[in-house]
Amino acid sequence: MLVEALVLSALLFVIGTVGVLVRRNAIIMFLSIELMLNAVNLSFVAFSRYLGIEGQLYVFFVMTVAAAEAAVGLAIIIAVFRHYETVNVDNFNLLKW
Amino acid sequence: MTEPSRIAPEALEAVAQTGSGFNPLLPGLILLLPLLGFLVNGILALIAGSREGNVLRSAALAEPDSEEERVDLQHKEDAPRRATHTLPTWVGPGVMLGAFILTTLNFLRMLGSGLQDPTVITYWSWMPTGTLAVDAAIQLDQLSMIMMMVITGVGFLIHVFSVGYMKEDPGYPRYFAYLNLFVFFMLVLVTGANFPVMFVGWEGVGLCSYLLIGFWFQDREKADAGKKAFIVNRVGDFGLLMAMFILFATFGTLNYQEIFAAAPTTLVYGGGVVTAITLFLLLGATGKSAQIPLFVWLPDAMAGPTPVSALIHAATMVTAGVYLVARASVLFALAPVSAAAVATIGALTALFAATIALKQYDIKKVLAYSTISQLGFMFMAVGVGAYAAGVFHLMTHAFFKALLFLGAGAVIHSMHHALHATHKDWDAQDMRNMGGLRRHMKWTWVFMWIATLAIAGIWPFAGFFSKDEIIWYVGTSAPFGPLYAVLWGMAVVTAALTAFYMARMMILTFHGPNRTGEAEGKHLHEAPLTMTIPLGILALLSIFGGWINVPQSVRDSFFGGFGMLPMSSWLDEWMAPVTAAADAIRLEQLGAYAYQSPVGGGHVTWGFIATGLAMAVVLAATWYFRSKDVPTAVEQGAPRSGFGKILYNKWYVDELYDRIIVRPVVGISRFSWRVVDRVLIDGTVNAVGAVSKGTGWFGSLFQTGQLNTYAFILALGALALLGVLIF
Amino acid sequence: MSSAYLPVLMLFGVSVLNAVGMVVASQVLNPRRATPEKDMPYESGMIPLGDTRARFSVKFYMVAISFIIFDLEAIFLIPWAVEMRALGWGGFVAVSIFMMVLVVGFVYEWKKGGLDWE
Amino acid sequence: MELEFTSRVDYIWALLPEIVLSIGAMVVLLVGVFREADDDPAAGDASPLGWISLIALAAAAMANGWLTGIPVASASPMVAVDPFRLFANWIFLGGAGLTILLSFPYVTRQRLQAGEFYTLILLCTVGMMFMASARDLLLLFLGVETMSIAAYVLTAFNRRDRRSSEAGLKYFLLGAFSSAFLLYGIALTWGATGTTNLLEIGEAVAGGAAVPGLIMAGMGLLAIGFAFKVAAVPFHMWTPDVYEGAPTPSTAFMAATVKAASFVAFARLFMEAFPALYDSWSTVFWWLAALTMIIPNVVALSQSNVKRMLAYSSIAHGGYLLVALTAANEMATAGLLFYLLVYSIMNIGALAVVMVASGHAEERLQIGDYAGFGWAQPMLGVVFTIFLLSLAGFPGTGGFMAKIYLLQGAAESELWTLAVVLALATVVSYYYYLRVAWYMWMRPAAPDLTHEEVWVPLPMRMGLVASAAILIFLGIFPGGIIDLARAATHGFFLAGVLP
Repeated sequence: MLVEALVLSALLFVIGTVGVLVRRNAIIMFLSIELMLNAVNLSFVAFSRYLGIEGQLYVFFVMTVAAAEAAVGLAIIIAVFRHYETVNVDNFNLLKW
Repeated sequence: MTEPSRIAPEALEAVAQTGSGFNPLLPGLILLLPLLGFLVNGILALIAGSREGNVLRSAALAEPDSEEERVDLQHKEDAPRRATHTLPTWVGPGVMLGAFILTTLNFLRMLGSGLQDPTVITYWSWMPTGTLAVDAAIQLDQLSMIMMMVITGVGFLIHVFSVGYMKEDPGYPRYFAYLNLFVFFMLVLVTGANFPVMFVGWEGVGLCSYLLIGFWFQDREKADAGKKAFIVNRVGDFGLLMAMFILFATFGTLNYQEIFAAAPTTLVYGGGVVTAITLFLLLGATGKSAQIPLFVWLPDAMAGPTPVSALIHAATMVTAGVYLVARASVLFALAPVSAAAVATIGALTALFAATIALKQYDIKKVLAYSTISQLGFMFMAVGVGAYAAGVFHLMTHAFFKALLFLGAGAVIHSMHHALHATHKDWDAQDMRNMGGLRRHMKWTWVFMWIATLAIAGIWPFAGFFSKDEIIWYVGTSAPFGPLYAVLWGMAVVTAALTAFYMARMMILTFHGPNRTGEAEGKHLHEAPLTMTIPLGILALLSIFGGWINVPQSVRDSFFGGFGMLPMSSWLDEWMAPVTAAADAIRLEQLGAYAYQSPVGGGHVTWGFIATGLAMAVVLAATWYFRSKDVPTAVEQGAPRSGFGKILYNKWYVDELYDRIIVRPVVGISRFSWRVVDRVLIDGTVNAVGAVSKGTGWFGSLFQTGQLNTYAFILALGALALLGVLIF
Repeated sequence: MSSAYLPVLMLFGVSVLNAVGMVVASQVLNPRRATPEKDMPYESGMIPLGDTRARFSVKFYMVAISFIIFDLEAIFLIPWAVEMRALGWGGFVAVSIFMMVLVVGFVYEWKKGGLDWE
Repeated sequence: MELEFTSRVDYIWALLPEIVLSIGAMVVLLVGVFREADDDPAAGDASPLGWISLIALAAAAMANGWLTGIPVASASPMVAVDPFRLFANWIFLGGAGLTILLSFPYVTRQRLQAGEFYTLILLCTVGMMFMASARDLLLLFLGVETMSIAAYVLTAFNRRDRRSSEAGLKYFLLGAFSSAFLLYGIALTWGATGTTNLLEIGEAVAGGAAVPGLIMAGMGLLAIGFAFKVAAVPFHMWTPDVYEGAPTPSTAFMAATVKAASFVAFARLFMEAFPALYDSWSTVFWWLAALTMIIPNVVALSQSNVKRMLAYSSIAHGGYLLVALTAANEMATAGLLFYLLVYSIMNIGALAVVMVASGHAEERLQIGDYAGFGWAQPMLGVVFTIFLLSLAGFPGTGGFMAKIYLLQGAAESELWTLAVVLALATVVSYYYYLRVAWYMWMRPAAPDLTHEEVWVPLPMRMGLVASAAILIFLGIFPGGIIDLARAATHGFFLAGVLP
């Protein structure tokens, strides 16, 4: 079971990574990051079956952190949207070189 | 790793007292005085600078295009003298005088004590922990004492000269602040008891040089000259850093005493390590002392005020490389290849710079190339193991070259006033516009001729003794006999060329008809006393300075007044404790070869030949140039063809450097800027230039947009990192 | 299967019956008079026609952001509530501190006007 | 008293600096929002809140000082109470204090919300202190996230400025992206060893109890996460944009202390948990260090925007610090701490001058805008020159000493090539640092530049002069501090299997 869960977790992580790499919408990119975090959560839970309950505790903390990140991320995206009227990251190129 | 000595300063001084009888008198104060002067003048400069910000701004709009116009601009403004302009007059030269007096007292004490081992005075533990323990310590020995005498003595005279020369400049306090700071760092350089302390001074003098070259920063070209000096010196500094690094890796310490004591047993004679160390040291030395390949900055450094050229770019800072080789004489003695490289570079530079000097028309450029050439002589000397001879020439050169530069400064000063009086748009530094100045500037003319005879090597002037000693040693050195024969030949040719171009300079400047113009000629005048008195003192030194190191055989001959001189080879004996270790190594390794002249003849014979040759050349040049009708700069312009053109353009070295160094570096910078940032951000394939279509396709992968590109690079990096770790 | 889950099973059964019963009852009892509104698909009162990229007021986002944060406190409160007695006073103090910090955040949001709709 | 960690109360004492600072942060937040709500006419002035923040920092510093004298009977499983952490705390507290002290005029001028701004700086500092103390992967993660989330907001803080928002978004998305790697690394390391305590991980790894593939992957992912936080090439792509776009006080704070905290945690993590795998990770670090020294230094040469140039410079400094991590011996780690201290001071100082010189809307950031600045503002000119010289590593400044210690650390681990690259990179970096000084003193000001109008209040003046004086002092008398740093790293390698 552990191996399957870990493989699934790794696949989800890679899907999230690819999502960050190929998507242009800031919110979708952020969702992909959340997917990565939750993939890790899956690993934690899978390991906790063998290593003890603290794995589930870690998941709680990760969820809290993810929520805080989500709040801050949404706020920043709103702030950017007010300036650019878009959340397509291709347009955010004021800072370069 | 050796544990450093942790002796308290008091204890060390006590050792110094009982051990050798040399009791230094407030040596720290010698360093502190110029620093104090810097602080006072620096504050005054800031006050003046912020007050005159508007003046500077309006001056910038006027865009003066020569140093004299700049000086003159201030004449017109004729601002009332304020404390910021009167105080530096006393503070600047004052601290130098104090430092000079203290140095002299210490010098006399050392003279009387018969000091053998260097006196190290530790102030505090600078880098106290770890395997590298470095103290903030100064080392007083014969070498550093001679250097200090030159720096404070000549430095004081140049400070006094500067009072007259720079008085009208709005940057007057700033000028003295920089100059004092320079002296402080130069003293740190020569007194440091270990490489890091020396490096502090090394970097510091570079910084001051850079500040002073760009002193008239309103002028773009002059500001850029400072930049050039800066960049070239970076290369040299890197060499020095590397040398220090290998030294530390080898010895576990960077203190002179410990390294030089351990070197003969730790290092293999002629081995790779010591050769690498010394070659890196040599790279550092060539940077600071303007030798091939790093000499290009010095002629451009003439953009600074002329007294600065005299102090920094002739008398003191540029000799740091010579000092470094002499200081590390033990290491160079252990590395015959590096020593030969030092001598070869010196000889090549000497000859090369002398040829360029032949065809220059700018009076300061002639002196700049002459300086490079003379530094080449010093390199030859320390390269062949004649450390005392190198230091001897360093000292006499400081006298007569400072005199020449200051004299040139007086000439330029006068020329400029004359040209300005009639608003003539001519170059005040071009010798073709001068001629016949001896009628207007009698004292300057006399003093400069003395310096010219000295540098040409004519008996009984200082240069005769120091230069001919070097030529003698080069001709008799070992172990690569034929090489030294060639170097010796180059040295003799260079000496003749020196006599020639110096005579040419003097004739063009002071003799023949005046080419400045009718109206202008009336305004030519002698410099004020604050400027001529230092010239006079330097002239005396240029005459008598050479008499301190006359070999016994010469002393007994005609050249020494048949034994009338009070001492023989005084400097050699004085320097003996410093060079003893290196001499011992050379004697042990090269005993069979050392000092066998390949050309025969003794000191006296060669003295006759050399002075005869120099006099012949001077006379020939005088005759040649006096009879020649010299066109003015406007009539002639730059030489258009032939060898003269190559010489006039300094062998095209600047252009060469631009092609092979500056452009590629700029190119690399631009390349990485584009590739690392732009291509990966915008993915503009074309930006890279001629890349194949395959790369283009690959590049287009990056063409997606920035944030994703960043994430992409991040992910690639992550893959690479994991790949390295796991596989 | 343990008998401990019997109540759950019963609850499940009752729920299913209730749901099915309601649907059936409404089918049987309801008079059928079709109107255009009634024929529209149900979307919580929103008109399901038009551009799907309709913009919402940024105020919704503000509420969502606040919600995420204060919602998450439950994740730490529930385990404590379940094991409250076992954790004792130490647990109580810890949770109180946690709540205090949240209260500071809440006061800030209130004062800042984050709870005002207009 | 002694800390035994038998009762939970001991954790309160062990975390006293963090707790004090957290309370201080909340007080600042509430005071700020109430002042705003009262429509206080003086609400625009940032300094009262700034002073409260400074008091909070001082209180935390006192707690830190008190903790220094407390003996620890038995090591805690989660919170390290060792000199390494306490020394690092001084850097964070000092950096935060300096940033706040120097930011008054900026915050007031840009009409930033002072309460939130200072609260975020304080909370960010709390996160850093947790990072320095964390001996447990989960606590480490929480510290990193506390710091990072506050840093995202600090970057995007100026809502009126497009660049700030854009930088915030970039930082946030990439930062969260890298956090995922870090977290995955934590999960795999835990999975491989069955523990999240750094020392126990170290023992498991050394004893061969760890699952080989998993531990390598976990360690690699952890390295990626931290490489991003310390902006090591090629994980540095965000840095120039973020540092350029962020409000300058945030840039100063992030470039100095956030980086310092990341390095401190990085060092503790790899030296306590993975000393047995030194051979593996040192290769990776070697390359990271080399690339991070070369690329940004070359790119910085062509920068004309001073703020962006300083961003590249901060990446390059990260490269020097990575040399210390690669060397991983006591001298190098002491050098790391010393370097971080010096670096924080000089970087915050330099950016503070940029902050006042940049004009109302940060419009004067080009190097040409600094022409004549020194003569118009002598005090700022002199201290800026000292900061630049120190950044370049000019002898006689703290920056030089710091580099010497790093070189020494590299030499002890016989990393000759890296040492040479470091020296070469330093030599190159002189050019772009001194170019600014060059413009400042050696270019006449353009007629339309009005540097005279720069407003520098007294606390800021004092802060800048004191910073410059400290740098010179550390360049001439570094003895006391480096001894402290060495004491802080002595006995730090509890796993004891380092080369």
